[in-house]
Amino acid sequence: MTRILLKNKLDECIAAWRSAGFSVLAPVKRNDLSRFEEVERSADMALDLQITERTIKDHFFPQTEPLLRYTIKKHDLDSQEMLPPDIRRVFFGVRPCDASGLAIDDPLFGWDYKDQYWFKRRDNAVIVTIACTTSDDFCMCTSVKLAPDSTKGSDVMLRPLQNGTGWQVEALSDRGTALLDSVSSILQESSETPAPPASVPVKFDVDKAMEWLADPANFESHFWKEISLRCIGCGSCTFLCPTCHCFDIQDEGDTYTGIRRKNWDSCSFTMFTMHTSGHNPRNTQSTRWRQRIMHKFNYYRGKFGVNSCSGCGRCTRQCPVDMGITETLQAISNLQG
Amino acid sequence: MAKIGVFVCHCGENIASMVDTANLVAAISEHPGVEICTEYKYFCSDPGQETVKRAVREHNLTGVVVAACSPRMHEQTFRKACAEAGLNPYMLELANIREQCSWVHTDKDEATAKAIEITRSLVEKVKRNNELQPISVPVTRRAMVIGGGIAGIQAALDIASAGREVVLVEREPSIGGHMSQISETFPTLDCSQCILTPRMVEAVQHPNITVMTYSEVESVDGYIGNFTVKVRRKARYVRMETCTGCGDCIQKCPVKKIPSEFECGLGNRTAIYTPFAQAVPNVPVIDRSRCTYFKNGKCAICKKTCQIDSIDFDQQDTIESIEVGAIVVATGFQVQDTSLYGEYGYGRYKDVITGLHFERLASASGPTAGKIKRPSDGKEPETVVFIQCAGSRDAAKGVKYCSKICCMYTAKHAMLYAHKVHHGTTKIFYMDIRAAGKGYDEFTRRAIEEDQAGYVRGRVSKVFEQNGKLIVRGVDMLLGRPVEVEADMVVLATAMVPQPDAKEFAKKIGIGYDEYGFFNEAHLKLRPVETATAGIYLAGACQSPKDIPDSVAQASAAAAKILGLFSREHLEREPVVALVSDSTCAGCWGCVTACPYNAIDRRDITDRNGNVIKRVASVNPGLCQGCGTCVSFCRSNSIDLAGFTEKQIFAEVMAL
Amino acid sequence: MGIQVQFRKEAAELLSSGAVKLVIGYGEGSTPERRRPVFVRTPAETERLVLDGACVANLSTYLISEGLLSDGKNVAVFLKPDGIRSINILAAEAQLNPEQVVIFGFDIENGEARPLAGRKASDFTQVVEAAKAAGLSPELQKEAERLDHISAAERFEYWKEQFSKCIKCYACRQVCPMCYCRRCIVDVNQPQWINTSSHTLGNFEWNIVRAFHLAGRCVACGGCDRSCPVNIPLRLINHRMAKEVLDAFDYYAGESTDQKPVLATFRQDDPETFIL
Amino acid sequence: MSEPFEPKIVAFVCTYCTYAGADLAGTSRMKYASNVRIVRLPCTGRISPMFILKALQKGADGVLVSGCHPGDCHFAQGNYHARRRWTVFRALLAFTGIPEQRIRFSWISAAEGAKFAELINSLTEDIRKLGPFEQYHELQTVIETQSTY
Repeated sequence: MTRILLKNKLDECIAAWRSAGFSVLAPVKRNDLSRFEEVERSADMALDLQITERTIKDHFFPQTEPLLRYTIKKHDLDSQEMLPPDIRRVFFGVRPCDASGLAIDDPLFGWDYKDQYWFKRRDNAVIVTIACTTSDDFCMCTSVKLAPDSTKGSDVMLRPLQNGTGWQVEALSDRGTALLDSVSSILQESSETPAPPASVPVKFDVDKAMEWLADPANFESHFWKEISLRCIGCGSCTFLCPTCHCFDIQDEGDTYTGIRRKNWDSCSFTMFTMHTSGHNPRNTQSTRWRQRIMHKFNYYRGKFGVNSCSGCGRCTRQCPVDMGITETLQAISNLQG
Repeated sequence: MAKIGVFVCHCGENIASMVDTANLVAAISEHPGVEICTEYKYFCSDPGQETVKRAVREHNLTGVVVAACSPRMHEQTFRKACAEAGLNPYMLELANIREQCSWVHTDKDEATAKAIEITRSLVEKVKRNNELQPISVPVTRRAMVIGGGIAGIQAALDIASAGREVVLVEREPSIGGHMSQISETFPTLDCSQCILTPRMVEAVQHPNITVMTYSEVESVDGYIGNFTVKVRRKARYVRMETCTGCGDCIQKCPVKKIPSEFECGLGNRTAIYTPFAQAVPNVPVIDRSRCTYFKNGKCAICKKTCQIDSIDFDQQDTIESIEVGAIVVATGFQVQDTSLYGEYGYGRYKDVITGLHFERLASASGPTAGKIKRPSDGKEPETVVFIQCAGSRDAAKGVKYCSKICCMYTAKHAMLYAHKVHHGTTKIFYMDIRAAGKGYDEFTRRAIEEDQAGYVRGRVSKVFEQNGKLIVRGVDMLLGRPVEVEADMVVLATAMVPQPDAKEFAKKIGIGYDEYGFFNEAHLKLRPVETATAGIYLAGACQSPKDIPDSVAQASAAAAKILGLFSREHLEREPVVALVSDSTCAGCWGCVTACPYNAIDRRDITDRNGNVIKRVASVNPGLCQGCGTCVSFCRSNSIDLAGFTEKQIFAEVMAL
Repeated sequence: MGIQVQFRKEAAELLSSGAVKLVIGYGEGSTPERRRPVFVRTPAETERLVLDGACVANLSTYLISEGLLSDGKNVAVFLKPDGIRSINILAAEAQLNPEQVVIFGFDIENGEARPLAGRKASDFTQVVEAAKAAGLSPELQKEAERLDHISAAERFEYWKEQFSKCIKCYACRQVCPMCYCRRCIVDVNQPQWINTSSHTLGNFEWNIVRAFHLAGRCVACGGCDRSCPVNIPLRLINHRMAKEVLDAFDYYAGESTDQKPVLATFRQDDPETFIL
Repeated sequence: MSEPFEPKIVAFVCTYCTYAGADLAGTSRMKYASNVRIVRLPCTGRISPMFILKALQKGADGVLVSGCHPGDCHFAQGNYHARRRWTVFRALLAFTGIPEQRIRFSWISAAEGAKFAELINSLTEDIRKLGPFEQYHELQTVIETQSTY
């Protein structure tokens, strides 16, 4: 016997969490875009999506975020930090790959000092993940050694029931346990079995690819030029990636006052490494694409012991020219033989 | 760090009565970067300027804002003061709190608040001003005069007499222009030829004047002080250097029945010809389109006749490139083609002629040797009707403007006719008699009172032929009834219009023109001689209809402007010019297309081995006038305008 | 012979004769429905070329890759009429020499690709003329008019919602053949005319300025619209600009290789009814 | 009764015509509303559409762009180029929902002090009626406030 949450009880659940002070965020399709937004009822959710176009990273590391406000005075400058508010949030219906993405980025934001902008939100969030029972052409979690029912980064795991009426629920952390406890009266005991997780084909041998990437001889390989020929240098793969985390700092304001902001930046952009002198160490798209792959499958692992890819497949799914990590890593693992 | 001094002027009571200057000073003093802010009754006065200068020195100011009147009023004053105190004069801005604030508002609080905002905004601008140096341009002290009519001749003579070289370019075979066609001139009835010819000769003989007749300007490049003009010298087929002007060739030329342009078709010329007997230079040209030799390779009688072998059928057009520092445009006018008035029968009836035809008929050197004979049968006309405003002041069919000279020359024609045909009668249909000018009204009165010019106020609706007479049907507005006059000849006072190629020519040399094609002056009242293009000046009827005295006066004015320009070896220009950022220019050449001054070129950027790695736009600061059109066109934001940079304007807006 | 076979054969001939150094065409993508740009350098590789009704991307954008044409050698490229117009504009704006571009022209009708006769941009004058005569897309016009008919406040809300989605990934810019500036105005930070932050204000400014920069230059290939990962209907705003320059100045982008830019030229009698 | 709304209006004008016209209004002691702040440029050709956007960001409820009448441009053609640019930009703003009444264009010569004064008054009155341009200003307010999550 396990506990289940029936779909027809979901609204009660949302109401309970909301009355307990949580904001509930779930996949929503609105204005021609699917992403996590606050919901008040289950009817607003788009849980049948394979995956939202935008990731939940947006809610922990927003595309643009105020860091501090400054006021210019005659002889000095006043500044006030603008930390995110203490809002407790439930992310309901997260895909395992997105949840894993958060876990992959945690060490990055905490290795030398704890980035409050990230951790204030992380600590106030409960990630309720729904395991995948389907996948699409671009899913590749299994290729990066994750799974459609991976629990990484999740506080609660929901496994869709075979009969489609609801989910088997499992708390994976204290926060998850507390969240489920708060709705224990809504949950039921049941012997219904969960549907099997999706079978996501392994598309490349990540170990082989990592070996090739680790070989300094390949850094200048012609391969990089060929594979990136059609890359147009936009930032859509990085900005839709659940683990990409590069940012830029910008001051925006007028004569009297302004805001210092943290904005997403992308290694795909020419300007990313442009020096003031005009020199650009990564002056071709191939070197920029190489950086992205190396960062994800070599450097990041070197520093934090984990690859910076959770296999969501968005990079390929939404690439304007049909590139992506899958194609590149496939090609690399083939090269390695 | 910026150290800005702000000086708030009371302008007596002009500002202080509506702007709380103490408040303004208090607010501005708190503004970041403001080192000192003081107020005073008259900063433009000597002690006021001294205060500014002292503050600049004592506080090592990096910028100055004077909150006072319009920069159009005192920008130069305070620039000079800054310069004298050792601050680059372009590190100054004027906050206009008088014309655009205290004088136009009625609420002191509102006006003060506005004055504070205006001043702050300019403090932010001045923080980003750059030290600029006036652009120094060497001046080629040689002028070109385009057009060899009376205006051009006058301008050339004035400049030449002051010791500067002049190139006088005329597209016809002779200089002289329309004035040489005129019989007598109003209001003195001087013989036009008699007063003009000596000037023509003086011009051609002047050591400082190079006359290039039968030549046309092909292109003008460059800018004030440094123009390069390409002139096409059309092949004359007669060697200028050797021809003595004996005229034997003209006598012998077998092609004799070509209607003479100079005689308005009332007389004939030959294929090798000078336009008129007093032509300067007195060297004929061969009209290639009419010459038998050029048509079929035979004849060459002129060549055989010429005793000094001055005929050269192999001559080609040549292009000469001439460097000049200033240009006078004196290209004159044309007479409007009056066939647009079908009802007047011009072109249909031989005896309906234009005023210019009449000049030729009345001219002693004309086809009738000064006898008034009508074109159809050579008889002396006994009744002549003159129709004024045959084209002018007629928005529907002709031109909207008044051609200015027609009232006068019509009165003159009536007088000349009366003097020559004592028993003749004249009728002049007119709308108004416009006779403003020295001796002008007296002149028209004389025509009426002494020479019995018959003025009829009213318009002519139709001219038609009946029983060998021209019937002029019109209305006498003063009597309020229709009139019909039997005439032997009808003279139309046709409109003065721009040369047919005026617009094209204006584009070629880069000056503006109005809806008709008259060239635009820089300012109708205050800069009537200059064009918007520095270094190019106007004289005569190419700007607007003018009589001879006005043309001559303007020509002398243009000459004076040029002599002023030539009084210096170098020119100083405002350094408000555009500058391209080589590293970001995408080379789309949109700026090149947009620039009204052709001031932008393409420039190659090469690596150290001389290989071209990039082509970018490049602004010629001598040509650039600083409008900034290119700056706002540039998509990559690769052009900026000194004095009004992107940073300055951004700061100005962000301070509001 | 089908168009794909024909183009493969011709591409192989061009490559083997050395007439072109590279053929830019379409190949199979990561799913059966997808086509992706491919770069073919040898006759053997031409087997990778695919041409069918799914080949919609405007490949002219690759011709402005830095250094691609600087050796003076020719490059062949598969182009629809919109792409051919892009070539005209790029040539008019001195970004490439049209003599270096060998065009495999095709159009898609009823989901099928069919060849267009010609090899050089100038060979397709009639194709472009026909496109102009056919007018701007009536579908887009219908969509855009929907917005014309609501109030300004509602329109503002509509675009605010749309632009709020923008993440400033610049896919619209990167995929666009007209966005060839090596440094885009949005990357100018002295001064920062356009807020680079992807908040709605910054997004508004960015999208407006980009649309303005495309006025009289956009050929409605739809690349930006398709590429936008957050599905902003950029086609509408670009269409509105194309319509404006056509209506006001009788200007149709990409008519010829020597067309002057609409905003760098003027006529004295340009309309100005809105000026007080 | 609340205070009547006083709009903020930013004007971008050329120095040769409209700025001189504004000066003339001053020397003629004409009276007009104090809501306009003038930014002086050499020519309308220099006025980039981005100026307008920044003025809106800075809280302008209306923007005026003004220069020399066609044919009168000190720089011969600057205003013709500007006119094309405005035609296009205006259409763009209208399409994105920025009311046409808030962004106005005019030709005011150096001799038209009266026209300047009248235009400022009527413009101010029009925009007073429209009210503050809250929709746009809200975009700025939002970015000045703390993140909501």
